[in-house]
Formats: sequence, structure tokens, C-alpha cells
Amino acid sequence: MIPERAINAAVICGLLAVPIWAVMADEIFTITLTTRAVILALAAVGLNIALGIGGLVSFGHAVFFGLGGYAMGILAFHAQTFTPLDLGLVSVNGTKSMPVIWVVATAVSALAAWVIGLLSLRTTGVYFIMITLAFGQMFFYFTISWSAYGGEDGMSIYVRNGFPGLNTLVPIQFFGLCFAALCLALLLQWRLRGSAFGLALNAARQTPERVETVGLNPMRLKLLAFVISGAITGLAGALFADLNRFVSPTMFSWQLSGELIILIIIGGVGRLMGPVIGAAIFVALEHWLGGLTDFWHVWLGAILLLIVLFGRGGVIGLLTGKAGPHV
Amino acid sequence: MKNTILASAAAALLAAPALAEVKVGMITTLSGGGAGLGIDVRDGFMLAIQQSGRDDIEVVIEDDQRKPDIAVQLADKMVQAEKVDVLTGIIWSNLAMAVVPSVTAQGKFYLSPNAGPSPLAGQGCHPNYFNVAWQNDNLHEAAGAYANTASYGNSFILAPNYPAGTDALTGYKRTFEGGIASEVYTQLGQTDYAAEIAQIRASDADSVYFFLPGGMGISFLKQYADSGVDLPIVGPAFSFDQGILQAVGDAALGVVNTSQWNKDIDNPTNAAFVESFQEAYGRLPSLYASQGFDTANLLISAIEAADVTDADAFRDALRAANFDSTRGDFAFGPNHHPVQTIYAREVIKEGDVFTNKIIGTALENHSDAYAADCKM
Amino acid sequence: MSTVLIIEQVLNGLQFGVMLFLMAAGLTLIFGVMGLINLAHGSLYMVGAFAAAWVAGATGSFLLALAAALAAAAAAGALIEVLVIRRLYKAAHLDQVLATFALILIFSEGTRYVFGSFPLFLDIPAYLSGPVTLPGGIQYPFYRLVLIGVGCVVALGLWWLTARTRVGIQIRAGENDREMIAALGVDISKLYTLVFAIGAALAGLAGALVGAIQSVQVGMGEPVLILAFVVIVIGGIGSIRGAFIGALLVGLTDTLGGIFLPELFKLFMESGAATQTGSALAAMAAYILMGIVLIWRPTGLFGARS
Amino acid sequence: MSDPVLATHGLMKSFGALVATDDVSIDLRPGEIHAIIGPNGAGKSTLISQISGGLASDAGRVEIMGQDVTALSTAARARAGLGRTFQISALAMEDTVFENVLLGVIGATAGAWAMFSPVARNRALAERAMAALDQVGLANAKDTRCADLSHGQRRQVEVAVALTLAPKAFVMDEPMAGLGAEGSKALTGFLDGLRSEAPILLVEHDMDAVFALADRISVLVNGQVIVTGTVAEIRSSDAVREAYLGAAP
Repeated sequence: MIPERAINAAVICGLLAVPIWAVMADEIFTITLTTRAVILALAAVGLNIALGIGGLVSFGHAVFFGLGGYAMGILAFHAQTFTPLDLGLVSVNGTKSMPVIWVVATAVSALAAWVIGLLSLRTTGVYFIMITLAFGQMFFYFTISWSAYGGEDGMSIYVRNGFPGLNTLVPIQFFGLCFAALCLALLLQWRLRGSAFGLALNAARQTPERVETVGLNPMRLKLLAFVISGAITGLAGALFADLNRFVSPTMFSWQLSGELIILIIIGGVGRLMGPVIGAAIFVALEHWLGGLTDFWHVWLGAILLLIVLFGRGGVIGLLTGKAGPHV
Repeated sequence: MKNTILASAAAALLAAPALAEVKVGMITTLSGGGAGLGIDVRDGFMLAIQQSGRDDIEVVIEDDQRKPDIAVQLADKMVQAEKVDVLTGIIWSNLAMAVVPSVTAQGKFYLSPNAGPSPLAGQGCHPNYFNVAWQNDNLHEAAGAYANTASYGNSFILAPNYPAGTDALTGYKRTFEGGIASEVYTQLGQTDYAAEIAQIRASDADSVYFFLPGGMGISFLKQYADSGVDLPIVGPAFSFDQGILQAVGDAALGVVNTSQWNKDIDNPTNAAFVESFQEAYGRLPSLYASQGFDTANLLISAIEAADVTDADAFRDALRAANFDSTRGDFAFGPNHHPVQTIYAREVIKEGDVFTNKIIGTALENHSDAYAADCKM
Repeated sequence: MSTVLIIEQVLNGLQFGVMLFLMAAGLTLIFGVMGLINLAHGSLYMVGAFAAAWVAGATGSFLLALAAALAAAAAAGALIEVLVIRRLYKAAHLDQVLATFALILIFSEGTRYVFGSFPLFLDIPAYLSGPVTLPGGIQYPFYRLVLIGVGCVVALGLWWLTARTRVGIQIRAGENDREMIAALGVDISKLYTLVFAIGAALAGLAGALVGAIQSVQVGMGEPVLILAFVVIVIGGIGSIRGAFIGALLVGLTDTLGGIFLPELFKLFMESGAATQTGSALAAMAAYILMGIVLIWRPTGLFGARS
Repeated sequence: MSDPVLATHGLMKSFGALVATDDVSIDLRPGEIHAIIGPNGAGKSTLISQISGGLASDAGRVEIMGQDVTALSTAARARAGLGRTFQISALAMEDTVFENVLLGVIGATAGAWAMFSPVARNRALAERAMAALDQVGLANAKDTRCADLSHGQRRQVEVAVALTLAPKAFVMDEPMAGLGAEGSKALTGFLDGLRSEAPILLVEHDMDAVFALADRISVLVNGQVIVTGTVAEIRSSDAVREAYLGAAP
């Protein structure tokens, strides 16, 4: 069996090697594809903090992905049309600066996660899954009919937003930014898992009564985890919007929430690199299977079934021979 | 889905000095709920390519699954990896909005075989963007015009609550001279229209206009027919297309709808198209198939006239629209959208098959309302 | 707005609710007895509709089509229970979600492979079509009244099945205590397959009945599935009575919300904007209802208190 | 007589028509082990939940060191000095013994909001956890996953977690349950020494253990305390005999 550390190192090296090879071979689209995998991985890393450590099976994480996306879309839309953004009391100008957009995206997502978490954490189990789904659907239907920002058509941002000192239009540079964000999130998750907070949160998933009897409030632990989780997924949403230079309500769809969960299960729930491996495999499957047959969904479904039935603990569980946390 | 089809490979052996090879990227919907439309566009397009016998056009086809982010990703792939010269194929307005501005900004040509969202016809128009089907409002405007000639005085109008839906109702109201009894927005993807039909029954309207594409239209028509409400209905061609008429059945019989194409338009190109499409695919061609066919023929006409690497010359060749359209006369307006005649057609039954028959002209040489906003 | 219109809309809401109940009953039964989240329930609805459309096309008989829908959905349900679901009873909810999501992909694209990409035709039989006049001069489609009737009969039948029959006693015992029914000498895996097939058959029946007035197409099951989940969560997971009440609540909220919210907004907004805002809110209404119910009662209206 | 560490005054809880606890007033004095016994269904578990904060009472008060904690949450009562162990082990089974005990230390130092420093390498915290493990004699098993422990060892971990909180009072829900004779004997010896740390309110079925440990015993029947007294008093009480064996003929 392979130690998990070796797998983690291999994954990071692989993620770096592919685009570097692509630059040498002038396979620009491979960079785009890898960037997509990296951003989806980032979103799933966010979810993994709530789901893998805290046991919060959120079927509505698309809310934060979408909010991040719309934060980017709205700010850049106002910047490219030179119209001020009216916030009621104040009106601000839009911006095409990535750092500003990222701050707004994470802040808005964190705030939304706090409100949604506060309400949803009253429930547990399947009820939690469903109430988070309900919030997702509310946002989805709202943006579909929100004509000011394109409704179902969404919004195109014609030029990718800028980052000081970089030319984000060059695919490999944008990849570098996304990769750095992913590494930071992974570092955060790693430190978090080993911290007092991570230990308490992990215990709150398994036995909330115990956490209470040592004088801690499991609800607050979970709420904070949910907020951090939402903020990271929100950042991923902003990056995803910049990758596509486009936002639309599909970023809020329940299918997207489901896909994020699936990425994590494929890779391994609660594992540091689970979401990354899951995203890489998912994007690769989508790309290669799609090239083989019109009816590739059937094969995707079959592969997912095999993973559930025979690969408990996801790919990492399979490779390390150790089952992951039970959610 | 990837199909690299070299039209008429055998012809490649002949040493005809061809112009530079043209690579076309087609992004369309081939799986999931809306796959029927994409398949028709693809089949119509490929039929024209095959009939041309050209060996210098390579078409790369990919499935967008009707998801905007997948479409954007595929467009990146077409531009970055496949290095195509021309893109085409997108069915849905929201996908077109996601893809078209970015690919035209990168200097590629985009020929739209179906979607024509208003921003791309007005302020967001682009010299490299050509719409071969219609501006989204066109068929709705034609429906309003038809309602005038049918002397309807008061219409109940409904559409899903999304941009194409609001555009549709705006389009109808733009030409319709009568009153509006009520204006109702339904949910996107709604399948039950009992509540709306009850409102229609309770209203004092003398006609109903609806825009409910795909499965929504099937549901509405079946439920409307069963409700006992007998006000005349008008709609755009999308709910009365060859692909879905069979699923609506008798409920659609006699309904008037507006379209820029029908299989009985009397010209040699159309007759040949209808016959060869049936021969090749074993079904009647749809509106979408005709649009795919016309798009391919426009492209071929431009390739014959100019080298695709000379963007200005190629653009002029496209703008000339020097090809035989299945619609008869075809010309582009100043914003590269069609100026064309739109017909009123009626659903009939030919033997066992439901289809349409032209009963009159709704709008002659019609352009669109946004051309004035287009500065290029 | 006239009384006649309001009554008609309430009937519409009831009819929608009753159809949702057919979906939700199977879901809640399966969750209550086996603790399984079955996302593929919408696929069974689709299987029912396609089987009905195919048989109706071949034979012209609506009753045969309904029978085919029941049989096909039950068979598909039993098949996936034996092949896949059976291995997941002890698995975490997450694994169940992923596996049944995979089943959706397989069913949807498989159906498209077999029947093609265009919608199929399925119509109301002549003897059920057309409107009838109700007391008070309300014109209402006969078929929809039949749907309400069928739904109520099924609800009564389910009540009878669970409350009065041997299988029902076993099912209720299974909800409470799996070891208990094993001790009673019941073959638990057969019972599970049976319950799954019953739930699937109900979904198939709903698909066929609704397919006759809607569009029989790939992907038709998913929107209904999500609403059915909303229903069982509102009602309390595992409770048939909760599913019935929840279904009627959601049906009425959805239908009446679509009518009255735009009217409400017209009182203080310009007409076009009011219609749009009202419709947007109506689309969210069922989910808002569910959110409120869960915040008020975290295990639904009739769910077991934890 | 010194002031009680833990006291209840007239606690009531009913579930519909069933009265689970009825006017229960008991106290726990420094240095003592006070056992609560009673037949099944007498309301012992309900009482424990009311004291520890898992169940809200219909009426009555709970006081820790004279402070009214009736309105406080479980977590706040723990911070006020209540160290509780569970009947069915409520440990994080996927985690190691050390991590479980460390959780107690984190709770005791209210340090769960430290999010970036590796807690396992914090020497001060680790030492406190190891001290507790030493005390229960489980230092050797510190890296074992709780799922792999025996019943008895899990009880010991439970106690170790409670110890880390340096509680003013222990509340133990059937610590002997599921232990063999050997295990009970060992744990009895351990608890005997523990009373010097803090007094113990002990709910227990194992009468040998109760009679060996308890300074006082309260007998709960049908939700009411029918008698409180020393071991000798309880042994000779007619009321207790009646409650357990039925009325004498």
C-alpha cells in the first residue's frame, strides 16, 4: 500500500507537470483543461472542510460557487460598461482587478454561508442535505429571473480580469494564479485539520454530545467550518467565472452541488488531496469519454457506480488501503 | 462527441489545387434534453458539406450538453487546440452569449445556425458574427403581424420567465396592434399549465400567443386542447417543429405558427434539400436542419470566393451571402442578421405524419429592431 | 379575480399535489423502511412514461399503457434494488447519493439510446378527454379530475396496505427495528425488494399519468424528483401521511403562488415588472415553504422527533 | 456539613402523560460518592440529562457550586465544572485515545478557536492530556484508535476526558455497564481514589460496585426519590425492598 504523503506529493507534481509539458508542446487547451480541474478542486476543497471534517453534507454549495461567480460578473460588468454599482446607500464603481474581486467574492460567500449555516444547522442528516438544496434552488431561480444581470443568459465579461504584475490572458499565468490559490487552500485545510479547531470539529462530526460535555459548542464549530468552506468555494467561483469569462445561473444549479460532492467521493472524503484527485479524474473522464461516444454519460455513470460499490474511501482509500472518515 | 469528418476523402486524391484548408468547429447540443435540435443542425450542416463534394473543409463536432460553461470550454478548445477558422452550431441563446463575444474577439468567424440574442444584433454586434437563422424577436414579431391580419383584438400572451421569454413577448407586442388581455410569465421548464389555462379561460381575450420552446410547448398544447378553451392560438415555429409535432399529436392540428422556412417553400434548392435530407437520414427535415444546411452553404459560398486567412475578403464574401438558400431569397442586413420573409404556417396531417403548410406571408423582407444600435 | 377561477386553481393545485404524492410516497416509503436516499426515483418516473408511450403507440390502449408503466417501473426498480441498492443499505448517505446519481446518468442516456432524442407521443384516451362542467358552472378537464381521484385511491390503498395487511405490518416493523422483523422470520431482503418495487411502480404510474398531458422526454423526472424531495422533507421523512399533506401543500403553494404573487405585486408595482418579480418569487415559493417548515420543525411536520 | 458542590431542587420532566422525574432534589457534597439507583424506567437517565443539560426541565433548578445553571447549555455547564461520562461511550471512534483526551484539554482551555497551529505539538496541552491518561493507566495505548479499544478501556478514556476538565463534580452514567467482573473491580478501585479529585454522582446498576463505593445512596422509583441514606440505611430500608421486590405479603 502507498503512504498518503507519497500520493499527495505525486498529485501536486502531476498538476504542475501537465501544464509545463503543455507549454513545451504548445497544447494550450490542455492548460485550460488543467486550470478547470484546479478550480473545481479548489471548490471541492472548500466543501471538503465542511463535509469531510465537519460531516456537513451540503447539497447547496453551488450557492457559494455562484455567488463568487456573480461577484466577479457584477463587478466586472460595471467596470466594462462604466456604470456605477448602486448599493442603495452608496454607489461604487466596478472593478477589473482580481484581488479586489476575490476579496468581495470570499466575503459575500462567507456572509451567505453564515446566514445559511445558522438556519440549516438546526437540522441534521437528510434534512440538512435537503435544506441546503432548497437554498441552492432559491438562488438558482432568483438569478434566472434577475434580468438586470442577464437572467438565464448570464453575463459575458469580454476580457479576463487583471492581476498586478501578470498577464492573465496568457493561459499558463492564469493557471499559476489558480494553482497558487489551490495550494493556499490545501495548506489551510492541512493546518486546520491538525489544529485544535480541526480536532474539535472532527470530534463534533462523530460525537457532538462529547464535544458539548467538554464545554465546547459543536454548533459554533460547525458554523465556522461552514463559513470557511463557503468562502473557499466562493473564491473558486470567482476564478471559474474568470476562466470562462462568463457567469450564468447554472453556477447555482443543484447538478453543480452534486458534482462537487462527487469529486470529493471519487478522490476520498475528508482526505487532503481527495478533491484534487477527484477533480482531475472527473475532468479527464469528461474530456476523454466525451470524445469516444455520444452516450458517454452511461459510461460515466457506470464508473461512478463501480467506485461506490467497490472503492470505499475513494481513490485514496483504494491506494492507501485505509478507509476514510464516515460521513 | 468528436467527429472529424473529411468531406469526400476520395476527392483528395485528385490533384485539384485547393485553397487553404478550412477548419470548422461545431459546438452544439447532442446529449440530454435538447439534443434533438443540435442533431438536426448538425445533420443539415453535414449534408450540405457532403453535397458540395469539397475535400478542403474539416468539421470538428463537440457536444456542449446545453451547459454554458462546457460550451465556453469547448470554444477554448476549438480556438486553442483545434485552431479552427470558423465556429458554428450553438442552439441556445445563453450559450451563444457565453461563447460568441469571446471567439469573435479572438478573430474567429462565428456563423449562428439558430440563436440570435438581441445584444448580439444591437450594441454587441461584431463584424465576424453572422446570424443565418433569425434575430430572436423575428418570429414573434411575425406572429404579432399575423395576429393583425387575422384581426385579433385582444391577446393573452405567455412565455417563460427568462430573457428569451421577455424578448418574445416584447417582439409580439412590437407588431401587434390589438390589446393585451394579460401577460403571464411561467417558470422555465414548467410542465403543467393548468393554472395559466384557467387564467386564459377567465380572461376576455380573443386569441392566445405563447412562446414555450421544446417540452414546455408540448405540455401546453396537449393541456390546452383538453381544456375546452377554444380561443385561436398563435406561436413561433419552435413549438411546431418537425421534431416535436409527432409528440404533440392532434392537439396541434390547425394551429398557426410563424417560420422563415417550411418544407413546401417552392424553390429548387429547398425541394432538393427536403428530398436528400429524407434520403440521408430517414426523417423529414426540421426548421433547424434547414438552418444548419443554409449555414453550411453560406460558408461554402464564402470559401469559394475568398481565402479564409484573408479575414477582410472572407468577411465580404460572407456578407454577400451568395448562396442558394432553402428559404429562397436571403440577404444580410447591416448588423449581419438576415433580412427575410417570414411565413404563417398551419399544422396539418399528411398521412400519418404531422407537418406544416404555408398559408400566407406574415412579414415581407423583415429585418430586426436592433440593427440601428449596431455600430461596426 | 372570480370565485370560479379561484376554485379552478385550487383544483389545479390539488391535482398537482396528488401527482407529487405518487412520487413522494415511494420515496418516503423507501427512505422510511430502508433508510435510503434514492435520487434515481425520477428515472423510474421516466421509465413509466416511456413504457406507457411505447405500449400506447403499439396497441392504442391507454389501460394497457398504464399496466405497462407499472410493470416496467416495478421491474426496473426491483432490478436496481437487487443489483445496486442492496449493497448500499449500510453505506453512508453520501455513497447512496453518488450511486443513485450514477443511476440517473445511466437511465437517462440509456433511454435516449433506445428511444432517440425526440419526445414521444402519449395522449389522453378519448373517453377521458375534454372538459366537464362542475356545479357552479366551472369547466374543468375530466382527465385532471380522474388524476385527483386516482391519487386519492392510491393514498387510501397505501394506508390500507400499511395499516391493514401482513406486508404492511412487516413494513412498519422494518421502519422501527430491522432485527425485530428478522426475528419474526421475515425474509428481509425480499421485503426490501418488494418495497422498492412498490415505490418504483408508484413513480412509474405517476410518470405515465402525467406523461399523457405533458411531454414524454429524457430528463422529465428530475424537476419532479426535486419537488418530491421537498414534499417528503416537509412532511417528515418516512411518513406516508406527511407525504400526502406535504404534497398537497407544495402543490397548492406552487400553483396558487404562480397566480396570486404576480397579482399581489401589481398592487404596488408596474405591471410588467410585477409579473416578473411575482413569477420569480413563485418559482422559489416551494423551497421557501420548505425552509420555513424546517426552521420551525427540523424534522418536518410528521417526522420522528430525534 | 459543607455546602454541596452539585444540587438539584424539585426537578420535573414529563413526556406526555409519562412523568419521568418528579420533584427530584438531591445534592452532592465535597469528597463523596453519591449513587443513584433504581429499577429500570425509574427516570435515572432523564435525571442525568437534566443535570448535564441535554434535556430542559419542566420545573426545578440545578446548581453547581451554588450557581444556578438551569438556563445554561450543556457546554456552559461543563465549563462551570460538570464532568460527565456516558453510558454508551460517546468517543470519537475514528480518532486515537490521545486525540480524544486532547479534546478535553482543548475544552478545558477553551482553545478550540486556534486554527493554524498544530495542536498535537503544543507541549503544554499534550502534557495535560498525558497526565490524565497516566492517571487512568492508559498512557501506553495513546495512539490506539478508540474503535479498537475494549469496553473497559473506553470507560477509562471517558474518565480521562472528564479528568482533563478538572471538574468540580463528576456525573457518571453507568460506568460499569458492559464490563466483566475483572473490569468492574479495577474501575471500582479507580473511582474510589477519584473522589479526592472531585465528588462523583454515580448512576449504576452494579450493586456490588455501588455498595463498595457509595457514601450515600438515593433510590429513584417512578421518578421520585423515595429514600436517601448511607449504604447500611438503604440495605435495611423497607421502602427499597418493596420497590425492588414488590410489597411484602
